Amino acid sequence: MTREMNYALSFDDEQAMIMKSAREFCKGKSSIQDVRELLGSDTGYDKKVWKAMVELGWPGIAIPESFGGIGLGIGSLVPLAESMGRYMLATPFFSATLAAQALLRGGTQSQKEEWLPQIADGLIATVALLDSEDWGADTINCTAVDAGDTLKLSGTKWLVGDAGVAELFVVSVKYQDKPSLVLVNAGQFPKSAIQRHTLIDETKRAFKVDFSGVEVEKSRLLDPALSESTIRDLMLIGALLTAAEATGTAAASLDNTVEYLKSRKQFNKLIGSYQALKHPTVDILNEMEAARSHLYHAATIMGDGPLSDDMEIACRMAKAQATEALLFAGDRDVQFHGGMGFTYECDAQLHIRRAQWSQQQFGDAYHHRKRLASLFFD
Amino acid sequence: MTREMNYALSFDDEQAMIMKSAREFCKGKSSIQDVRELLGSDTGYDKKVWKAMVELGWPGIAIPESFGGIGLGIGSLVPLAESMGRYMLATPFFSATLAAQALLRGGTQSQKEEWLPQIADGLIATVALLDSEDWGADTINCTAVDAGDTLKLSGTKWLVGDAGVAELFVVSVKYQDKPSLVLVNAGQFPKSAIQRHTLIDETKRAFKVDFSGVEVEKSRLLDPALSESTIRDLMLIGALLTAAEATGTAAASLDNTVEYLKSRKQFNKLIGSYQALKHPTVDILNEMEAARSHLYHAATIMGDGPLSDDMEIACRMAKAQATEALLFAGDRDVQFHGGMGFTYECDAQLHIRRAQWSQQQFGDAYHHRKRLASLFFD
Amino acid sequence: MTAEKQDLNKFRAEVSAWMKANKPADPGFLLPQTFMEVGSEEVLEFLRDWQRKVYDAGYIGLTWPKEYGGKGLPEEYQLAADEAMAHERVPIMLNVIGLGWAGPLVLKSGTDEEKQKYLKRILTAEDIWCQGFSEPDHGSDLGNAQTSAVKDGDDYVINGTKIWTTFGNYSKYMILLARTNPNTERKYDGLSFFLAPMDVPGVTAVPIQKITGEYGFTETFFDNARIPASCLMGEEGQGWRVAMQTLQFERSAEGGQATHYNFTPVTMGDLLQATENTTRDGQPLLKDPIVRDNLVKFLIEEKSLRLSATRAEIPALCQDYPFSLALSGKLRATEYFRRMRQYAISLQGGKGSLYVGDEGAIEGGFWQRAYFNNFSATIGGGTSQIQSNIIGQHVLGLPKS
Amino acid sequence: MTAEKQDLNKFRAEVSAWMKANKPADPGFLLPQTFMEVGSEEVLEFLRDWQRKVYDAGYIGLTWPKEYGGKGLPEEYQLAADEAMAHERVPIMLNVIGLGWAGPLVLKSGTDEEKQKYLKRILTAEDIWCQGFSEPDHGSDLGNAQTSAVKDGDDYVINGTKIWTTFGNYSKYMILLARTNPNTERKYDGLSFFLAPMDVPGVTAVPIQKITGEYGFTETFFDNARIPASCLMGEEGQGWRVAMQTLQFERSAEGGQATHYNFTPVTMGDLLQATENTTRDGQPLLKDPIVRDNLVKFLIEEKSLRLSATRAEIPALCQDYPFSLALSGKLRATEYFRRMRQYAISLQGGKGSLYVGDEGAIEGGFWQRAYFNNFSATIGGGTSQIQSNIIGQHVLGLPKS
Repeated sequence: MTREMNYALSFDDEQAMIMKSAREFCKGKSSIQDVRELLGSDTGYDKKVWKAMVELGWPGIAIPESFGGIGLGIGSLVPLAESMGRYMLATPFFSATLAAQALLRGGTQSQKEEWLPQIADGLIATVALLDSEDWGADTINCTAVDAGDTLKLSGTKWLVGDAGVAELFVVSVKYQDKPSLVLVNAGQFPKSAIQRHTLIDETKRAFKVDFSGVEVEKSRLLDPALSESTIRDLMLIGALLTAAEATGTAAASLDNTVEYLKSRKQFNKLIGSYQALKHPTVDILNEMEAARSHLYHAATIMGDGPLSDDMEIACRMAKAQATEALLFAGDRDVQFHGGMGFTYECDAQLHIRRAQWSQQQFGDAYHHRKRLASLFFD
Repeated sequence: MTREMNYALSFDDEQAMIMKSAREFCKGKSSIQDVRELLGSDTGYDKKVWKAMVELGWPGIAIPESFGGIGLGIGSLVPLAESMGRYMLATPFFSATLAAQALLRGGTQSQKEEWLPQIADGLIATVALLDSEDWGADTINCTAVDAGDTLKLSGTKWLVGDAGVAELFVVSVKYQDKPSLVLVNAGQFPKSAIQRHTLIDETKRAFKVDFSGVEVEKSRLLDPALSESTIRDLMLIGALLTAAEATGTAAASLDNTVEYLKSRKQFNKLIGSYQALKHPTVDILNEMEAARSHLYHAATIMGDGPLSDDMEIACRMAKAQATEALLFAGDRDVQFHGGMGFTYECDAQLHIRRAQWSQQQFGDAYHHRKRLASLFFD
Repeated sequence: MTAEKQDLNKFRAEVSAWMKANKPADPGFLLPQTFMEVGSEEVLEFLRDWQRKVYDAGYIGLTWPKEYGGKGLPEEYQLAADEAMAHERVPIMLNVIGLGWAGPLVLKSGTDEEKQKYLKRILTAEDIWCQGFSEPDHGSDLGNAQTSAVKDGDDYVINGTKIWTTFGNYSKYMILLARTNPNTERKYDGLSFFLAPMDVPGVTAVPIQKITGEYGFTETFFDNARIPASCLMGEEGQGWRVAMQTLQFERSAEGGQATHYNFTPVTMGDLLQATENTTRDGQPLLKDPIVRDNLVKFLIEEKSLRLSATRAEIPALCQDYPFSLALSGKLRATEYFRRMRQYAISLQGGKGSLYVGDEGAIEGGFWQRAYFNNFSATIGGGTSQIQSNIIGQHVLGLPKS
Repeated sequence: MTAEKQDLNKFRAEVSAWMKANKPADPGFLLPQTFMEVGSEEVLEFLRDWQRKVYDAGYIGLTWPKEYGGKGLPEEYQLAADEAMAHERVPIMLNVIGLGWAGPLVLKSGTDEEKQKYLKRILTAEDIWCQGFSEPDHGSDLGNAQTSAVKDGDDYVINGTKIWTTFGNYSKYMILLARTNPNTERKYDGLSFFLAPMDVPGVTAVPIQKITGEYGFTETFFDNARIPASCLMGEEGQGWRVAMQTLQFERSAEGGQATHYNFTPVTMGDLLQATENTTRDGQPLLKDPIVRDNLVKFLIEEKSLRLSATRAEIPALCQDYPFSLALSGKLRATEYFRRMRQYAISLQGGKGSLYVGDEGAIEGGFWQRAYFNNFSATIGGGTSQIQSNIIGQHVLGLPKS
């Protein structure tokens, strides 16, 4: 291994401000009661909260100023996502952000000009990347074929976030034998093409979307020269945002556990005094902190251009560490609550379910370690 | 996986008797003081103890009666090896036993008749199988070539047990492009061809042996038709015996830890009352017990013929489980003794060193799991 | 082979054949793996019918005396029938507390009248039984139960709350641990044990929603509920001893259970089958070296659990730590299942985030539900952490924590 | 780049160049990775010479005042020099207790006379220092130290036993925690702190053989040893506070150390290099998927340790649990090293069973020795188990165990 590891980690006042306001916003808008009220709802989010978020400019925080955003780059998304995870605040933020990144990194100039300002203004967009359960499959099953002046799509995408409310879809397809991205409007397919998944994480909304038969103009193709790298970068950015959100939820889970350990007595002792509970809880803290360090490193080095090896390493390590930390935290959160933990009423269920969700978004820990191994050893 | 797992585990009175007498013998002959006294010795064992063992017939316990042994089969070796591990009793028993199994499984009738009774009577024999650090390499670097009426050997073997005192060596070589086994007498090479290894486990004796230039008669070749399977079976039996010994040492290590946890006070409490020490110690117990269950299952099903798939599975699982258990036990034995554990004087050092030794004999846990995966999934 | 063994094998084959022929068709819902997963009347009635059918065929309650609905056969026959059921993976026997706890207890310590009254209706699942030991504030500390039972004429008046009552809302009877004397020196000495009817005024069972989203337990409130004094089992103040005896039945340390078939075993074989069509990095999952290695680790562990159960019955092989295998069985098995099920989900890729009810979920979300439900096993009946304490103290002789 | 930063970079480059040019040749024995591994006079003298040489070149003690042998530079310079030494992997600075504990303490709280007397000779390694806190019966419970110091005229008379004294047999001075008052209400209030000479009658240092088979510590016996009363640091009864202050230096929570370069970092890079020529199943080790996965896990962990150390210095990124990173650093790093070194051995195949002294051992048995020696880190200075208690209590606010 001759590769020099990048250990950059820094933080400026602007970032500190974002972190602080993100935390306050999410805390204020997303109490656990709020979270629970939304579980059974159709869209999974509160429109007023989303509107408030749009007013703060968050959907455009990583969109350059020239396209109507704030231009603070991907690094600014990490504290936002972490706070959302911390308070389990659900909105179409992740979906819209990934769609914006797809356009920013892979779109043509006119596509950027058309869509990025709209997304910055609160247009709900999303990405449709997955063809099967296998995040590691490098083939794309959905296809686009020439049909006169238009492209005709076919195939079904899995786990398309917020498809029920999205107005714009960025869809990966195989076109002329190459991975490509194409823009589809919600109006271009019937509602019946969208089928809501029953997810283990009830705070999330994702859908199976059948794009078969959709016809779009060729101008809706993103820049063919950039599509392959854009898809790769989207997967990494998705992994990073999932990692940030998962780390926030790991902290929420930790707090939930600690609270119980400090107040519940058994055999006349506070249960937090038992090392069998205390020490694993410390381990959770430490794993969560390790995830945060990876995250802030990634936030430090990420930029708007194609991702470098160092950035790829940072995203993958953050994802591997964060989702493992949350899996551990959620599992112990349930166990350490004893009988209470086994109830739907206990918030541990929110955390353990989120853990299963986060684990599987944009590739699980092992998926990323396998790719890291290639970067380091091949 | 369509394979039906074999769960046979039984035990008869004869085995109970062997287990009981093995335990008593080893306990009586190998106090921890005895073990420590032998650490710095040349041969690593006490000739009187070996003689007593020979008188009990142990070197021949798995040799059929027709060849001068007791004929109780490999199953009887498991409780012996476990007790030896429990009391860290060192003798050339393992070396001689493996050599006997090599002859029994792969020798010609006349070789069996010549050597097995001698081994049963206490002749020290050993096997020389390893060409490099890699237990998984399936090539053999040592060679035998025809030189008129004789065979001329070349190459060096690693980790040849008790080579310093062995009178007979069963050596794996490549002959006519096939894996073969050949018998070499101690007198056939100069003492300088033997070089004692400095081992991490100071109770053990193993040597590098350079067989280059040794000439033996062709009659010293074991049955060519059986050599390949004999080598495979020897590796499995070696793994099983190592597993049995390691399990015994895991129990010794556990006892050593428990003893300390019951007597040492810190902050005015017996340290065994702290769950941070108590629960991992319980885990050690449980891992050790799991190893024992695998061992006795293997002892139940092993026979004198070529090893079946079930037997292979049993040997590999026992080795994987036992050496992992001991690695864990030895490591915690040191840690839980605190400062004491860091001294040479504390017996934890004997256990952690044995753990490193056992791990690497006849393939580590991962080596065996990899082969189990092939048996189950390919 | 002995004649007895031949008989047994024949019997086992007969049960297997019957089960194969009579196994119910897919009911359209995920079958409970344990009795704690019966969350709706629909599931309850399905399993009640099935238990009745198996009883009528003569395959549960085999060791119970004929006069109480059993067959008076040796334990081996019930074990053989249970094995056959497990092998055919038929739905579980529903009335677990009755079959495995209350029934054996009545059989061992009850009056003839009690035996007549209760036993057969347990076997037929006409009377469902539940258990009232745990209380909200003393989950792991049963001896500290505070639900009170005050003698008043021919009745006891019960006040208090029990929790984790499986079938609380479906049961005719509860085996109830309650405090008849709040002033004893040792808290244990104030407890008494009742075979309490549930259909009296003042008993309310409120279903608890589980982590899975489903139901399966109740919180059971006693508000001046009057039960006949004759419901007392043993003497006042002996409740702890009777309860411990009952727990012995649960731990299978003592015979007398009308069946042991109260959960569907989930094996590595099931896992391998479930993930057969899953791909990773575009390849079948079972080609992935790390998946293979992890699966082998689980196979080694699963095998050791089976082997250890066998070994626990051979005293000569348990000399060092005589109670080690018996006391560690629950801890080892439930923690193994937790890790194995968690790992099973991790193998599913994107499908792992789908849940019961999604058409794309692997085996209908079986593994997700199995993982969540397994916490009832690592928590209930003494958490894994408490199991470790018990083993540390009683097997290794380590001081109390 | 600021001018200051340019200066620093230039300085770092200068140190690196000097280290490259002056790094000693292979002495023919395994170099100590930590100061606890100096087991013979030969090794001691080798390292003493080396420290002297580095001091003469002007690369340790940079922050100490010029009048006491330092250079009066800002902390950043010492950190740059330390970084350069680590980068060039030169032998460690020997006199760790002097450079990192006693020196900073004297500098912060000592009289001018004490500074004159002690500081420069610490830098030159003329006077080796050791530490006497732990006692045989109170390994983790420093506050309970029983070694007594009784004032007698102008002396204190010391009786008792200290253990784990690194350099006990080579030291001129010991920083000593002893009990001047056995009757205080809080055990801590009876302790006092001394800069005790070791070359007085009644002091015996007996080398302790380590688990590695080598030496590196002593058990130090005080039998009516008389030390001048002027050795007292601070007031009688303030010993605990002074000792805690001193531990702060060890934990790097406070500056003032003459160098932090007191151990050779063992990195994943070293491991990968060491196993480069090892084969598994006839293939290079690094082609094995499971080895790769495990190594990546360690790389992720190693990177997180480095990143967390940086993050600990940025308060805005440590708001949730302000002391978390600072208090967990030792636990995380030492446990990581233990597991990583243990794993390194497991990768060696048959060679893993060879030890220091065997010509076939990988890197002369470096990893075996490194694993064993690492227990001094997971045990010394508060075991990992105690570290977890501290974090649980002080970071998470969990109740005491």
